[in-house]
Amino acid sequence: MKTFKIGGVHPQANKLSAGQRIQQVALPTQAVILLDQHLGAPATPIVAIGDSVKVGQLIAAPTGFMSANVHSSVSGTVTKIDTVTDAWGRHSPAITIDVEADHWLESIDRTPEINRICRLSKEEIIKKIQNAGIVGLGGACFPTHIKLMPPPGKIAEVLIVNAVECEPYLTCDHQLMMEHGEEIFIGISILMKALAVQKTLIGIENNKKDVIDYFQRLANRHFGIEVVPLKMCYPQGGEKQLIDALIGRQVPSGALPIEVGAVVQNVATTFAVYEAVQKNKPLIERVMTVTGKEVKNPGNFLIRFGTPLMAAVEMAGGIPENTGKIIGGGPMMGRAYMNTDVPASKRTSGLLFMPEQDSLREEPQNCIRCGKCISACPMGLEPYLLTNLSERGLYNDLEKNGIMDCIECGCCLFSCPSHRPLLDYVRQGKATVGGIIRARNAKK
Amino acid sequence: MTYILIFISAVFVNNIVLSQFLGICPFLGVSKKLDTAIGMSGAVAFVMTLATIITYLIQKLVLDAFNLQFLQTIVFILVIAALVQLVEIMLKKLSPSLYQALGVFLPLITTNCTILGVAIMVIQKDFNLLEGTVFAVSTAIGFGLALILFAGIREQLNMVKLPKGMQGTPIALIVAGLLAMAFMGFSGIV
Amino acid sequence: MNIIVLSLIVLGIIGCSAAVILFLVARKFNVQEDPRIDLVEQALPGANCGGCGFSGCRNFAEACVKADVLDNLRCPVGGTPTMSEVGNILGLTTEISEPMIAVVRCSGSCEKRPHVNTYNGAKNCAIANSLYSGETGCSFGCLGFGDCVTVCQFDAIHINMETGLPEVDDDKCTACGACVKACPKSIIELRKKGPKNRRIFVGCVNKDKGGIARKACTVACIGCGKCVKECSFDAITIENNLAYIDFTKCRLCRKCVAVCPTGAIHETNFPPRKEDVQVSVPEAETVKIEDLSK
Amino acid sequence: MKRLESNFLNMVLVLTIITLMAAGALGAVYTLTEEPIRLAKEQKKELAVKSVLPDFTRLAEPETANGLTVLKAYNNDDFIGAAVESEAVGFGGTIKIMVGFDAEGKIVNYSVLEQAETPGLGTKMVDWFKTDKNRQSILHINPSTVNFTVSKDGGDIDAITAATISSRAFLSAVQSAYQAYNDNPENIDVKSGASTHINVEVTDSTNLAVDAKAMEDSLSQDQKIEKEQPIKKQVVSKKSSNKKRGHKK
Amino acid sequence: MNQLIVSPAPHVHNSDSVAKNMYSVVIALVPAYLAALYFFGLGALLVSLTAVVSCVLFEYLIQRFLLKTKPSVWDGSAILTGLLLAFNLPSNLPIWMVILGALVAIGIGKMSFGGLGNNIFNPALVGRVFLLISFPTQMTTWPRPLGNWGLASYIDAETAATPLAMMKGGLAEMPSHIDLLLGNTGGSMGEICAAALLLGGIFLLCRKVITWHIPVSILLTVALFTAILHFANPTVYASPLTHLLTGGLMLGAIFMATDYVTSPMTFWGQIIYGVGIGILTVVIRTWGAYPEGMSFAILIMNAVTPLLNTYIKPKRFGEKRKKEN
Amino acid sequence: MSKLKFFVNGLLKENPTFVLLLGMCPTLGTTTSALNGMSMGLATAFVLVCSNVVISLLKNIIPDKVHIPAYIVIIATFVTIVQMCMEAYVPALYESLGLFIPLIVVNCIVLGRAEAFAAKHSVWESFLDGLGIGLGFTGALLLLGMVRELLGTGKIFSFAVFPESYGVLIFVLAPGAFLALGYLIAIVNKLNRAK
Amino acid sequence: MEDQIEHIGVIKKIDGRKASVVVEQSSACSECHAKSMCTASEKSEKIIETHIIDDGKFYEGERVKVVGKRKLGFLAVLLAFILPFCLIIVLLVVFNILQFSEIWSGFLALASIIPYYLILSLFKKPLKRKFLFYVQKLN
Ligand SMILES: Cc1cc2nc3c(=O)[nH]c(=O)nc-3n(C[C@H](O)[C@H](O)[C@H](O)COP(=O)(O)O)c2cc1C
Ligand SMILES: Cc1cc2nc3c(=O)[nH]c(=O)nc-3n(C[C@H](O)[C@H](O)[C@H](O)COP(=O)(O)O)c2cc1C
Ligand SMILES: Cc1cc2nc3c(=O)[nH]c(=O)nc-3n(C[C@H](O)[C@H](O)[C@H](O)COP(=O)(O)O)c2cc1C
Ligand SMILES: Cc1cc2nc3c(=O)[nH]c(=O)nc-3n(C[C@H](O)[C@H](O)[C@H](O)CO)c2cc1C
Ligand code: SF4
Ligand code: SF4
Ligand code: SF4
Ligand code: SF4
Ligand code: FES
Repeated sequence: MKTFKIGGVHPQANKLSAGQRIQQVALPTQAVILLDQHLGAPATPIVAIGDSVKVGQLIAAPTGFMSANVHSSVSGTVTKIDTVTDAWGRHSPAITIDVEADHWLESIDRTPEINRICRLSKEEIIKKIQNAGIVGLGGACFPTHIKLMPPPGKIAEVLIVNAVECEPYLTCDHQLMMEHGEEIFIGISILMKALAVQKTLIGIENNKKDVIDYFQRLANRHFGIEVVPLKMCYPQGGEKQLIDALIGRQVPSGALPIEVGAVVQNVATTFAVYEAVQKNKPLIERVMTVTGKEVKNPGNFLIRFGTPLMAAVEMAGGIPENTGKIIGGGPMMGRAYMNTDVPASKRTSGLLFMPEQDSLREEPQNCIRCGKCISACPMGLEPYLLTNLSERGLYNDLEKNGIMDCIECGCCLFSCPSHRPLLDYVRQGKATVGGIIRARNAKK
Repeated sequence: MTYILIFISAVFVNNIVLSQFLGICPFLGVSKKLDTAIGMSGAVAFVMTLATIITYLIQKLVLDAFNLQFLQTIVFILVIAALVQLVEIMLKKLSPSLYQALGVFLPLITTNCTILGVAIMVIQKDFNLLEGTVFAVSTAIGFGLALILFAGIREQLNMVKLPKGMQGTPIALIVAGLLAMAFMGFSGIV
Repeated sequence: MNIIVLSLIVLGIIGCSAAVILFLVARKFNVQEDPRIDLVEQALPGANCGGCGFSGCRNFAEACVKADVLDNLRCPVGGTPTMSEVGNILGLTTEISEPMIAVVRCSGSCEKRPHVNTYNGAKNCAIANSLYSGETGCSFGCLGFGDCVTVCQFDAIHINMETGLPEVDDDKCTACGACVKACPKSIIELRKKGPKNRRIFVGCVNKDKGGIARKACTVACIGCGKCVKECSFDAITIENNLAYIDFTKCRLCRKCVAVCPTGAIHETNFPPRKEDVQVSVPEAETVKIEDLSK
Repeated sequence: MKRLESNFLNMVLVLTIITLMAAGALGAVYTLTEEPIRLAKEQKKELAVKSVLPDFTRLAEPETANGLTVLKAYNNDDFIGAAVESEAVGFGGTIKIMVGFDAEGKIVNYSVLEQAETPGLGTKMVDWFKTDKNRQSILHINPSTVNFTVSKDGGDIDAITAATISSRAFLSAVQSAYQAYNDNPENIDVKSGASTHINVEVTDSTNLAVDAKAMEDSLSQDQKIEKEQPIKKQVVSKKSSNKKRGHKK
Repeated sequence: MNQLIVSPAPHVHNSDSVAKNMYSVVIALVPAYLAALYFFGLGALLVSLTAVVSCVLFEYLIQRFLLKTKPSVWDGSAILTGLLLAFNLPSNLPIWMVILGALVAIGIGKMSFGGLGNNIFNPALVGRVFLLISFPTQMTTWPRPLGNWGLASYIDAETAATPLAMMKGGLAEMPSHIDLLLGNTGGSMGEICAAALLLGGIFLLCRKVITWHIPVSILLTVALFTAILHFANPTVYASPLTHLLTGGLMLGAIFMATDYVTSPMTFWGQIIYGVGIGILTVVIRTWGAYPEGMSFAILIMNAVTPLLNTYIKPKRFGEKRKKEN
Repeated sequence: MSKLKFFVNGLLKENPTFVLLLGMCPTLGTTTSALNGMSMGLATAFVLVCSNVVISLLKNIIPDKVHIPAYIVIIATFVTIVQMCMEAYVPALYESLGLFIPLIVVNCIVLGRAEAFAAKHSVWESFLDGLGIGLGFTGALLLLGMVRELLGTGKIFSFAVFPESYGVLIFVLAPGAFLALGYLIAIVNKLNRAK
Repeated sequence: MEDQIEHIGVIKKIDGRKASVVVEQSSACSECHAKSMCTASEKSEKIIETHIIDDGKFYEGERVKVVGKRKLGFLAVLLAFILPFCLIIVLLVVFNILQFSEIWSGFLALASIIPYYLILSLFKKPLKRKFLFYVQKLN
């Protein structure tokens, strides 16, 4: 069975919510829609206080190339356009809407039928995706339409669908695939058309046997789509690792997947693409996992953006008594929240409640040069060295040692027997070096 | 065979720095960066060979001939000093761009005790010219070896937190001591 | 005797030729260093901190010797006395500039600004800051992991274990500015050292609205504007709910200190005030107040 | 207090004058110390010779045999023995010793002229082989009558504890000294007492007769040692070549 | 709910720890230790206890009073250093020498650099070589195995030469390979029983405490090198198997060359390191003054390790591809 | 009176070995015993004093650009004088110090002192300075020699302090030199900081 | 990023796209904290011809970084020292084999570096093209 070639670790999967059917979270009375739901700059509001909006209505337009549309996920009146405190205590621009009813834009097709035929041209598809404000739901929230427009001279050869979900605990993609397999395949076909590729590989880790079986059956019916079971190994879901595992090509340092002819999309993204293109539905809701060892009913929830996360948590049985840490996302890459009074957004793939006893890191000790971080690093870096250099502010050396290649997967910190805060420093160094490089490029 | 023995002896067994205690200053001084250490070793090898040959000739042609062995120290030091400078002049005149590059890359080669020491040792050990030259070359290689190993160790030590009192020279000397201890394993090979 | 003559001849020849070579070399290359460089270097503190913008004191010394005017050259460590000494050595005049010092503009000690969560990552302000706003409700305040302490070469700034805040040692701080650059929250500022180390400044950088700020920290500046009104020298401005005292305008009258409802304005090293004026300065910040205005 | 200007003439002149002054001073000191240095060197050698031989009245001019220096000593005209300088490569470098043999080829005493062995180990050789303990003393032994190697190698002499290498080297130096003492071509002619002559012959013949194999062994071992120690050989041969050059001049 | 804990990702750990690694090595040393007790009796017990206790004690004292840091003696590294030091000593070494060796190992070899993880040279070997150079007589006379079990095994043991020392004297009286494998020969207390050491090595490999690169490259190099010598002249040079089973080779290759702190961190670095140790060991064994070369070889390669770490980099993701283009 | 500071300076505050870390080669190479160390120190001190005095006498007639060769010649002269005298009168010592006597020429202390001090000060001051630095050097070598001899052989000046079997051989060998000096400097640093 | 060597110098003259930079070459000992005590810390000034590729404005007297490829440094050492060094050794061995007297072979070997450097001087131009240095602003 295939997998990627360098590094990797095996955290306990703990997929507690696997097989739990997706539950719809009830509409809130007030929705707080963040304008910063994508990689680039926050979107610019195009509604004013007092305006009434419908579900699916565009309420904020992109600010710059990497930004994306934001749509209202509820219907009601705009009451505030201001900043709110986000999960990390920062001020984040948001539009607050008092929910009045559930009026949808008429153009949206809300019927449950599956719409299989798409006659749109490549450009029209991309335009539709862009209008729907679709961003990658695999984590980075990178605007999807940009990925569909390879830079001149580069040709996409293969579409890779990232159905790996290698993060422990998270099951939202898994459940989505089980419940909306057909739609996902249509989404894939649409993307293939948009990219003009003949081949799609769906990479799935072999702990999701049911999906593999189901998808292999579906794939038989679709031309050019192939399901590839993968040996479990974190971070298989990382774009570069997945490409390596599936087609054996390694994306060179600093390059994009298109360099090796691949475009990677997360499964949830393909589902969003289906809904946008076939049903005219912008990205206003997503599936998220609420889980944790002490959580009463871990499960997968379909949640409208802007709904307080607590609503989903209540459905899962509330915050467990001895919670030490709340993580947005999985335990390997997710960010710990300091504030739970926040709305759902395109970024929220899950909420993980860690019991207190598992929450604290061990005291760091001196590096014992065991090299375990090196063998764990999927990018072939030397995390111990990057950490040392970052601690000492040796940014030139950091750059030379490939810090910009780090995908922040956390394998290094995960496997360090000395419990050194490796990734903390590497991330810091990467941010600084990134800034330096950008400044340098800007000068040129 | 003799030459090989001289070589092994000078590089490993009686390493100039680790067991003869010569050239400690550059050993402690230039060893902070690996690149410089490597370049420096090459330069020292050249100068040392040159100095050895010329002092050997002077010893045989002048000092021994006129029975003036007691002038050895003073004559050697003058000749070596002048020689190093002469090479610089030639380089500057004949290949300015090389000369420039060296200026950026290397510290000045100064006559430290290694070079004088080797010149004198060659005479003391009664080597002939070829043996003396091999000895000089090997000594330089031994010097380079110690220097480069040491530079590597120091770069690594820069990355850790040493106890306060040990920082700087003390730890450098202790590393040198342990290195010398490890090199004692070679004793008896020649 | 023969030996002496021989050695005279031999050494004479060798010495002479060495002299010629060395002379040539001397003429061609050796920079006879300007002896003043040594003198200047000796006058410098020798901290090699780089605060002057040169890599090391010696390079700075060279720059001074080569320069025609010393205006752009300044050793922050030695300050004016050093620079005037350097000026004396070189026969140049130096600008007299006032000594500066680093000032920590956060007073949210543990008790005044309760922790609402616990940080458990690498103990480093920059890292914590890039993750989130910090362990307290104030998203502007000091994180207390001491990046400023690490960069200070002069051992001049330390975290006070009780307050969790850095404190600058007046005598050791050289105003090199390293900590200012290091603080990710831009809390530290270089201000005039002031006569007898007397300074007045706002010990807060919180730009939240009054209520929010006050909730997070009892000594936060709430941007009420009382100090602005009180100041007779136009030294105080308010921007983003935060007061700032311009140290070039401040005359150290201390009136603002008395009127601040939260005690966010600090005064240092002033003598106790003679007449007790009743002001609502909370707990630890209480000082005897005396009106010094002219 | 103006310093002399740095022009060409000044510089060369001053430097030359200083060198000349230096040369003068050195020459003078040299002439003063030349004699003491020579005396010191001679004294050292003479002391060494005296310490390794019984009282003698006259020393013959040094001779070379097998490349080693042999100093014969006479009591009036009686040959009473010879001191041989010999060397071998030990643990830390060349070991130079002087061994005194009496007229019968027995070792009178030895002295270590030069060595670079490890202090506390190899350096013990200075008096180890003189100490009458176990089988470690080599005094009053004719090297050809016993198996003159360390007991570890099957010989009859106890090596210095933990310094077998030094001991081997030392013994081989003594052996080559004995060889030189024996091979000295003039030895037989000069020897006045027939008894010595006979004695030597007897020793030899006994050797041949009694323990021919041992002799062979020791010889072959000698050769082996020489093969193993090319440096030594080199040094020795160079010595002679130096000498030759010296003669030419 | 209590205060939330906030930290950057990742939030889980594979629960490996320094102490776990160290104690695994201690466990892996048990078979060899039992063998040592069996062959050398009380002497082995005495020497090993002294070494371990004094290493731990010195580490504690130095951290507590000289460095003024929090003592971390229970991470097991000092215990391991003590144990490995003892394994490298004759079981009848005077106690004060054992203590001195422990002081050197911990004081000079480890704490001078700031403690665990910072040192350049293997502390136990620093202690051992220090003793070897300082007290060559005592360090090169070993008690005869199975000579005595009681106190006599320590006080006045019969001495025996090690196979390596015999090798230097000629190959006539070498013990059989079986004896070498089981440990029925003279030698330092921990090095004699190759079988027990191998057992420990397999345990460590299975527990993933060490990787195969270093031990295998050492053993292969030694085997290869000695095989060449042996076939060139079998009367002078011992057979590869003899070399593999004698001296501290197994102990060194499995337990001492693999010390994380002082060995290279990358694949090729480790291979070069292993090959270097192999070659140096054979060179010192066959031509050097010391009968045993392993300790020196490891120390010398320890010095090379920083260079290997600087110049031998792991293969970066996407690297090969770059060259193709 | 104030001139005395030039003398004391070299003994402690600017001790060439422990504080300035100069002349490491002879420091390490000749301290196998207290006697050797002390002798080497004294020989260096002699050269230092003499060359300091002579250079300070001649400082004004030496043109700037040849000052280094001129100093070298002067220093080499004194070194050779020492060398010859030692060979004549204390041959045993001369042999044990070996190469390091001629190498006094390149000892940074001597040349450095000539350049940094003697070339700028009066004869008397230079004399005191040379003496101070020289004795400081001697003291350091003596100390190191004593430590090494004591640890290595159990003796001081060949006088047995504790039984020979307690000698730790390594201290008279090369590694011991580095280790002993390293720790001595660490201790001196510590004492200095404690002050 | 290429591996670079950097050296700090002062611009002496600017001539279009070229700048003469004065760099200081100090001896090994200049790193030493006691350099004022020691003459070994000699220094010499070297003038380096550099190219200006940065758009930044440079002015005479400015302190700049002189940057060159690290490989060039090693190449320079190779050409200036290692090769002649090998030449000497080889010649010495050859003359020895040819039974020249020691003195002669010594002299000839030593003398060989003069033609070597002369030959090197023939390559002035290509070398000049090879050994390119650039100036960069500090920081
Ligand atoms: C500046 C930039 C340009 C990109 N351009 C493309 C592109 O042209 N084609 C493409 O497939 N992906 C493109 N990407 C997307 C990345 O390959 C990648 O999918 C995205 O960063 C999210 O990856 P992650 O979820 O693994 O972090 C681009 C990313 C960035 C940052
Ligand atoms: C360490 C790491 C692990 C990742 N794991 C997954 C994953 O399990 N599933 C996934 O869909 N995306 C994962 N991603 C994100 C992918 O790299 C990539 O951004 C995504 O598949 C692109 O699709 P999208 O733009 O549709 O999100 C991971 C990224 C990283 C850096
Ligand atoms: C530091 C050190 C110095 C040594 N010096 C010598 C020496 O000077 N002479 C010598 O024969 N052996 C010396 N040896 C011992 C040899 O290495 C070797 O062990 C010994 O000669 C053979 O052992 P044995 O004499 O016990 O049979 C020394 C050992 C060490 C550790
Ligand atoms: C596999 C392994 C091997 C080790 N080998 C040694 C050793 O040979 N000597 C030693 O002193 N410590 C050893 N240690 C312990 C520890 O790493 C050592 O004390 C550090 O070098 C101290 O910084 C070992 C640890 C491990 C995990
Ligand atoms: S976080 Fe970065 S450095 Fe660490 S293992 Fe992942 S890619 Fe490597
Ligand atoms: S895993 Fe941890 S202890 Fe091991 S080398 Fe990496 S940082 Fe060091
Ligand atoms: S406190 Fe800040 S400004 Fe003051 S010396 Fe320290 S780093 Fe420099
Ligand atoms: S002042 Fe700034 S740098 Fe210093 S501890 Fe506070 S947040 Fe950190
Ligand atoms: S004294 Fe400086 S190198 Fe030897």
